[in-house]
Amino acid sequence: MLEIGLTHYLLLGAALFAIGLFGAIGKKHVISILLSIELMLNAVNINLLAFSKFLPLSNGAGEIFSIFVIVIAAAEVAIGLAIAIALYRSKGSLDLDKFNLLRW
Amino acid sequence: MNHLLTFILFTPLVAALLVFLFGTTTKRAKWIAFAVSLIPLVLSVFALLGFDWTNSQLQFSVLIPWIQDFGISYYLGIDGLSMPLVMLTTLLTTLTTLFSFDVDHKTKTYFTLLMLLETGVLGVFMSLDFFLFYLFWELVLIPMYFLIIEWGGPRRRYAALKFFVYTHVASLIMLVGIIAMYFVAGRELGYYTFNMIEIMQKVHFASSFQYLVFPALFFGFAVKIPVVPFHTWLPDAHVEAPTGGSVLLAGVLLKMGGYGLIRIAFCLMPEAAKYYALPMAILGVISMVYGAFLALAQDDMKKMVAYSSVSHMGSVLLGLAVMNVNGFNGAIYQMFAHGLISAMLFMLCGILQHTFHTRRISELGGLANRLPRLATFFVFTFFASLGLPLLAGFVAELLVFLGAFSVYPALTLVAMISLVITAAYYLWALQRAFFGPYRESLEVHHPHDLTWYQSVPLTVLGALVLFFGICPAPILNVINVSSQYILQLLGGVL
Amino acid sequence: MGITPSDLQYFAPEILLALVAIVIFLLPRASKNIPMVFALGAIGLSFLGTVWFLFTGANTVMLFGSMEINAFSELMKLIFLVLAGITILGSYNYLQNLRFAKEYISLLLVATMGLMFLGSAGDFITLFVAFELVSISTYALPIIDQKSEKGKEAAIKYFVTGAFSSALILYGLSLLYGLTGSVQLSVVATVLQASTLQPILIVAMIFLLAGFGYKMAIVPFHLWAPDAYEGSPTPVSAFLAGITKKGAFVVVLKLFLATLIAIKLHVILLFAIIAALTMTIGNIVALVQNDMKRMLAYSSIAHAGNILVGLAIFTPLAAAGAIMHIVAHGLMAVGAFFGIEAVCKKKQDYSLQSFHGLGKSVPLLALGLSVILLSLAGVPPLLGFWSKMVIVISAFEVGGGMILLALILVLNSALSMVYYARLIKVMYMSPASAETAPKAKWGEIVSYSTALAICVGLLLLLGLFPNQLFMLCQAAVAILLP
Amino acid sequence: MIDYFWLIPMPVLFTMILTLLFGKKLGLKSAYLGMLGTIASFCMSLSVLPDVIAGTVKQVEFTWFLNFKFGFMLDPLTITLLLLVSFLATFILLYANGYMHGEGGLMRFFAEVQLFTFSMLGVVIADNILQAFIFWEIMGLCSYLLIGFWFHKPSAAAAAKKAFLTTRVGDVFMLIGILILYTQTGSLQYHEIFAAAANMDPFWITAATLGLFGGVIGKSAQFPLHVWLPDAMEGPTPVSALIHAATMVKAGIYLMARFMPLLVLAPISQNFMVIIGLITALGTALMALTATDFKRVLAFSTLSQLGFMVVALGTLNMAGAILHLINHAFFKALLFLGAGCVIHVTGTNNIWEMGGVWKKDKVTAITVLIATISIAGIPPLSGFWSKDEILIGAAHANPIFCGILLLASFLTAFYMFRLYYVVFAGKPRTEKHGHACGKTMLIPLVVLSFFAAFSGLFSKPIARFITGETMAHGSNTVMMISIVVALLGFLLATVIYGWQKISAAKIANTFKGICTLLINRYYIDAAYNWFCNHIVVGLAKVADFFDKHVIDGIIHIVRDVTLLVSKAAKWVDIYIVDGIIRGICSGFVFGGSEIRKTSTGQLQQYLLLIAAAVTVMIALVWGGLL
Amino acid sequence: MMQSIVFFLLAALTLGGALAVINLKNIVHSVLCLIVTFLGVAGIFLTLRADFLAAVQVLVYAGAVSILVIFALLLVNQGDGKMAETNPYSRFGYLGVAAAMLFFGFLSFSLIKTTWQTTGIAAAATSVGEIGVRLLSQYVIAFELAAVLLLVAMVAAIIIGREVKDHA
Repeated sequence: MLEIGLTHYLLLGAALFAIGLFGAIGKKHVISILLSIELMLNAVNINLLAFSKFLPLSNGAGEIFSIFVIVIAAAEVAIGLAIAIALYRSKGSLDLDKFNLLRW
Repeated sequence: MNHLLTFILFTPLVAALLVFLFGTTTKRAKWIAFAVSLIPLVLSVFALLGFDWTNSQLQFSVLIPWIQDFGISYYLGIDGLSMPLVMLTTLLTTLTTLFSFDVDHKTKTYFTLLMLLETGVLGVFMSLDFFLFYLFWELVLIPMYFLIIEWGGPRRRYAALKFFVYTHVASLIMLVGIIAMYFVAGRELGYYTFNMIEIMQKVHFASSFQYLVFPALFFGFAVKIPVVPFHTWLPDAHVEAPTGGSVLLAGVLLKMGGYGLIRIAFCLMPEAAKYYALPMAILGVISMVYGAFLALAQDDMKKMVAYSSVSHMGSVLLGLAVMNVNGFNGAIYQMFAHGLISAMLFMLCGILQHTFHTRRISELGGLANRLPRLATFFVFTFFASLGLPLLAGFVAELLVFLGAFSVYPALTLVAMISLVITAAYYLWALQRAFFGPYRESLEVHHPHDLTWYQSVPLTVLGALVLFFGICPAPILNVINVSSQYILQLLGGVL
Repeated sequence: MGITPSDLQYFAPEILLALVAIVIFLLPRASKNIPMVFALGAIGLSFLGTVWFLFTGANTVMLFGSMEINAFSELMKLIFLVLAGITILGSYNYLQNLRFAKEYISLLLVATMGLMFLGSAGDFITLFVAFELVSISTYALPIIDQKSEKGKEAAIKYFVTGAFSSALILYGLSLLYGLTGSVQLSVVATVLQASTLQPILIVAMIFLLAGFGYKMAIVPFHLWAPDAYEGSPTPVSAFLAGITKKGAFVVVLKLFLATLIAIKLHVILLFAIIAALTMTIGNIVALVQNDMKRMLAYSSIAHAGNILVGLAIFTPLAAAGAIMHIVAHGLMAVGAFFGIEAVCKKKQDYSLQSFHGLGKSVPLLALGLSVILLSLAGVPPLLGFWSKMVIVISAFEVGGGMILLALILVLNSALSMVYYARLIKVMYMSPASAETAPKAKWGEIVSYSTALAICVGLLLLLGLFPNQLFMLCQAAVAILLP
Repeated sequence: MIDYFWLIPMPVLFTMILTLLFGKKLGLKSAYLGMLGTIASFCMSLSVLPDVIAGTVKQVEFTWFLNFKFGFMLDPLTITLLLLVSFLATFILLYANGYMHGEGGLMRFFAEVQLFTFSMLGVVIADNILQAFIFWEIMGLCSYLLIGFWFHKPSAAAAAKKAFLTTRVGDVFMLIGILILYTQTGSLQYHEIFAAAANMDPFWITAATLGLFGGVIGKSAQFPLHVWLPDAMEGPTPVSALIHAATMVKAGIYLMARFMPLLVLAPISQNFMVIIGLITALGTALMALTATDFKRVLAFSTLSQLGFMVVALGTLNMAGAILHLINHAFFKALLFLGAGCVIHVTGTNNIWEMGGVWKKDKVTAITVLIATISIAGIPPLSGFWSKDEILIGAAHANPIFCGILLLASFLTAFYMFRLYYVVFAGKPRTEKHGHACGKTMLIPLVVLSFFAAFSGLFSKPIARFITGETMAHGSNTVMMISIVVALLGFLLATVIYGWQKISAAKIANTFKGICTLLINRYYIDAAYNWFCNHIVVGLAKVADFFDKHVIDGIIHIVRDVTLLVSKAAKWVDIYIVDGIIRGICSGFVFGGSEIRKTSTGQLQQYLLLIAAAVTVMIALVWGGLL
Repeated sequence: MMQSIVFFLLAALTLGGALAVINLKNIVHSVLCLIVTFLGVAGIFLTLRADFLAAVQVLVYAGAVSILVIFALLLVNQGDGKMAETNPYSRFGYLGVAAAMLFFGFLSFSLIKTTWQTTGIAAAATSVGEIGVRLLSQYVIAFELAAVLLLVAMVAAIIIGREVKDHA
């Protein structure tokens, strides 16, 4: 079996990112989209950490970066969920397809 | 007296503000506008009196740096080229204001716009800084657009839009030319400046550059003049515009084109001007003849007059294109004379519309029996416009032809067809609308002859047309000095 | 190496804002005016401080390059402070009936603080956190009035697109980090210039462009913007269109102009095309809008295109023009949104109908709005004209294809004139029918009008004397593009 | 006085202005006011006459503007015409006082008549071609206004327009001539032009003289621009007298006489003038044969006589031309004024409705008879002398010219006596009644008849005075033939109309075709009408169509395209920007129906667009497109 | 060798979880699978010797965030117990697949094509202390901003999530 190198991690990240991307576009539940975006952020974290560890010059900044990413992701989830709840309260549904009051 | 021009330029702006703020009733708006518009007129008379006829340089100039990083300055000045046009503008605005006393609809706004228009036009004629020039050039568009669209005839939307788009596109293309000059001049000088005079005196543009940029400038100005085939906005705009609007449109706005052509295109790109002289002359002749034919085909009196403007302004282009002193003098004098005469023409058409609610020649007839004063003015003005000697238009036409014949004899002969056609459409219109038996059906409009505020402007203009026909010297002397100077710049082609 | 007190002084304005924001959170709900006074006071003090730093020529780098204080950062802070101040002041009337008034104000303050850090940030991490701070504090704004159905929809659209874009940005930043091994902007720039062009660099650049393009609302990442601006309460629209949007431009100035200079050619081409598309589509779609807020949204999109032209030209002069246009459009957008709100507040009808006969019924309002519209159209001598002119001039200086781009800009300005003039025409020329005559009590729109007046005044002032501003912009650009 | 000779026309101008100011109040008395002016001019002219006879030639110049001057000159030719014009105008005004009785618009009428006179004086006294042209044009204006004096009559309005337009065509040619002269010699002053003529290219001399002659064709109503003159009858009779005798048509002859020094150098122009003159002289005399309107017969005769003068000029016979001009002025003025009286008396214009006027109005009958004999060229009345002079000149140039002129001369005698017999002899043919003529109408007749009778006797001194050389000795042969021809004409008329031995109707029937041709004036008017109405107006319509549909059409297309683009753009934003994604991806996806359902405002579509844009951009960059 | 197996196992876990998140029809199941993915990612972090980050990942994501989401789900799905069809595909499902595949395609392509300045092996673990020191020195501003950010997020969430009292 081959040596696990940087590229493997990066490909894993890319795959995770792509899956998240699909979720964001292909699911219509608001919370589901939130989850997908979390997947994408996780992919970023994998990238950051991989770089941080594999690059000689990296200086470990990637780890710190990813901490911030996690923090921000958490904050976003909080707000996203709050908006979802507010939406559900007024529309009775979280089906994004139905939100087209604003258009053209 | 250093800031005489500044005062002339901004008094109308103040007037606009005054009208806007205090013109609460129709009557007050009218009188404020009229009274304040007298100020620039008086001031410009002062300027004329203080003008040194023998000096070809700019006079009364004011130069204040404004935005130095771009070389923009507040630079005003007049010379023999702009002096007559400034006079014309202040005079016509005052008279138009008086003539428009019958405007009842949104009077306040109407007069505010008129005053704004005056500032814009004066600014164009006085600015010696490209930037300032362009600014005023654009400023002119806006009030005119609103004048047409609000007080205009039935097809005003179409006309206003056409006017706006046409002239706007033209000025944008002109802007491109100006900016190109700005850069090239800046590169040559080592610093950037919008100062026309400085660029004119210090920069020599390469021929290839001139050949490239001149058409852009020409297009910008040609639309304004207007030169066939860029003229179709004019009849529509004229016909739909309110009388005051068309008076100023024909009287002064068209002159901006000719003025710009000389001041900017010719002075800064002399080689290109020479290079393109023949095409310009041809366009001028086409405008003259084609415009005259178009006028002949019209049934709407105002439209006929509008096309006659195309024809007459064509002679301006012809005069400029021949580049000799007679041609230049004639062209510039033609701008002045046409300003006076076309103002009268449009005022008269306005009266017709106002009195009979129609301007169609075929619906009129025998008016001379019923309204002799109106008919007299019509006859006088028509003859002035067709170039009767001892009226202002003749001198201009004669000089243009004298100038043109020595350079392009054959073209001049073609152009002279327009003389006959012009006479034809005016006389034909007179015959159909004013002579013959009175058409009794018109009586339903209860026509009455001229009111005082109609006859005063007409009389003043008529007197001036006569005066400047008999002794053109006061204006022509002023013009001549500048023409000589500009021709010297052009390097004495002839 | 930590931060020293002498360094800390430079952040006094931001710290003040943060503290006041927290204090406002803690105030009792009943007090409506105190938060306003606090906020404006804080902004005023911050403004003074920033002006002090700007004009004393503060120039320092601290925290291993994570933070920079220089002419650029201070100018940006100044701009954001002024704009935010106007917005908060203008929101006074809106807040009268708003349940979460103090939260609204403090969210704006925090967002402003975040924006102020954007100019100073020297590494990806700080830059990104500041950027997210702005986003997160504004996510709640469209929905702040819970009664509005449109507001909720605007919020979800704004939020989801924002979060999605954040992911794109982060992925792009991670790739840049991976390529250079550093998060310092200056280091990244140096390393990239020294190394060969990697394919992934292009991907990173495009991810970043897409991510920030969302915030800048440039085509084709613009679609959320009209929805969000239309759906949000108007003061919020003003803040989003006039201010937060500009934050993205600051980031782009730093990232693309200064940092990604290695792939300058690609950036230029991409920017040029997007700019042309943005201007054209923005203007053309604005042309057919009947809802004025939506029209302004599209007009904002078009203006983003104008700024992008300045970036695409990639010369110091052009960048200065872009910054000028950021200022100009900030003022114009804020003024325009508040102006429209002042007109349409009563009926909540933002269609063209509401403006009929405004010139007669509320002449001063109509006049102010007209000035803003003319400035938007780029009519001299208003500021909107100068910034465009600088950009056009710089395009001519570069020559070549940039002239074409400038031409597109100029033609677009002409095109935009059509719909601005239409509004002006309606205000002055169309008769007001009885039921459409907008008749709000003066007290109900006084703050909107004041904001409008301030914007108009600034536009006129800066329009007549653009020299100072231009010099500031040039000094700022000198930092970015030495 | 001689130093102030340039003031000669001014009294007329002065009284004209007075008339304008006070004419409303003065009414018919304006005529006296006008006469004051013309008499003053006449007296001033007289007072300088001795000096001129003594050989003084004066010239005064002022600067008009820039290098253009206005100036006045006094030489024998000028003084002759000044005297003639002011003299005739005086009597015409006097006559008008009676004739215009009861008409409206008197102020306008008298002011215009005086302006007319003033302009003619101006043309004559000018020392440069430009100034002459200016007054020339103003005469055109006056003729327009006066012919259209009764503008409520459509025919008058039409005639006025026709007169102005037709002469305008000629004026354009004249202007061309002026332009050529100016370009070639750099001056407009007569003496400078003539001085420079020696160095001019013959081509340009020919061109210039032809151009000037073009103006003459218009103003002096030569073929093919003669059409306006017969119609000019629509004006009041004094106006006709003025146009035919004193002003307007005579200006043309004067101008060519003035340009004799140049004409001498242009043989082609001479020939051209002779041909035109001959055509006019003969052609119009023929038309006079069938005319039934009194004044129209006179008009045709004027045309014919003008043809004589032009032939004289063309044969460089200036003395003949000017002598005939003078004589013609007297008898034609007399004829017209007489015609006015007749019309006054009979109340009709149609000669076949007249008859027996001899009995009604003896004074008129006798004076008109004198004029008729004079114009017919029967010695010793004036017409004979000058006509003879012209005939001799023509015979010198080419006997054929002379022959044609003799034919015209025969016809002249014939139709004039025909007219006389029909009108004055016999009995009234209708019941129409006019009213008797007043004294102010008859006095001018008497005075003029005196001149018409005897002015010919002074031919030799006048000719010497004008040309400065003694008249060539007359050819007796030509003289005899001309007398015979005139008498033959008289005889024939007497036979047909006097004794009515031969039925005129029969002749007319025999030459029916020719008659129709003549009555219709060779269809020239019709042809012009057709040309104007169909070709010129047609061209105008074509231009209009071109303007409205082609030029504007292009504009409209541009506009429509712009609008379309803007609509399309909205559509693009809604469908394509969104739809592109749908469109692109439909390649990947089989479920097309999914896409159909899509509407916009969909958040995820926005996300999808972002993703698609990223993909596209990367593809573009990698594809080397960016 | 061992390392490879662990990596691939964890990668499979992560991706499988992720795929399940987006493919399951029941949203509660999706969330549970998300936790699996988070744990997988934490494992990946461990293989990179980023112990601290792995811990944060487990605590913040798998713990806090997931619980938050589940609570939210309970809030929005009160009452009816039908959870089977709660997480459907949107109408852009297929397009999403295509977009995702394209993304993965060009990402993997460029990631592989790029030559990274790699050392070949993962660096040693970073100590928590080191991270802490750097957070509070070089990145102190970001740190403080993040603090404000969390505060703001909290406030914002409260504002948004609050029940509307007056039904006007």
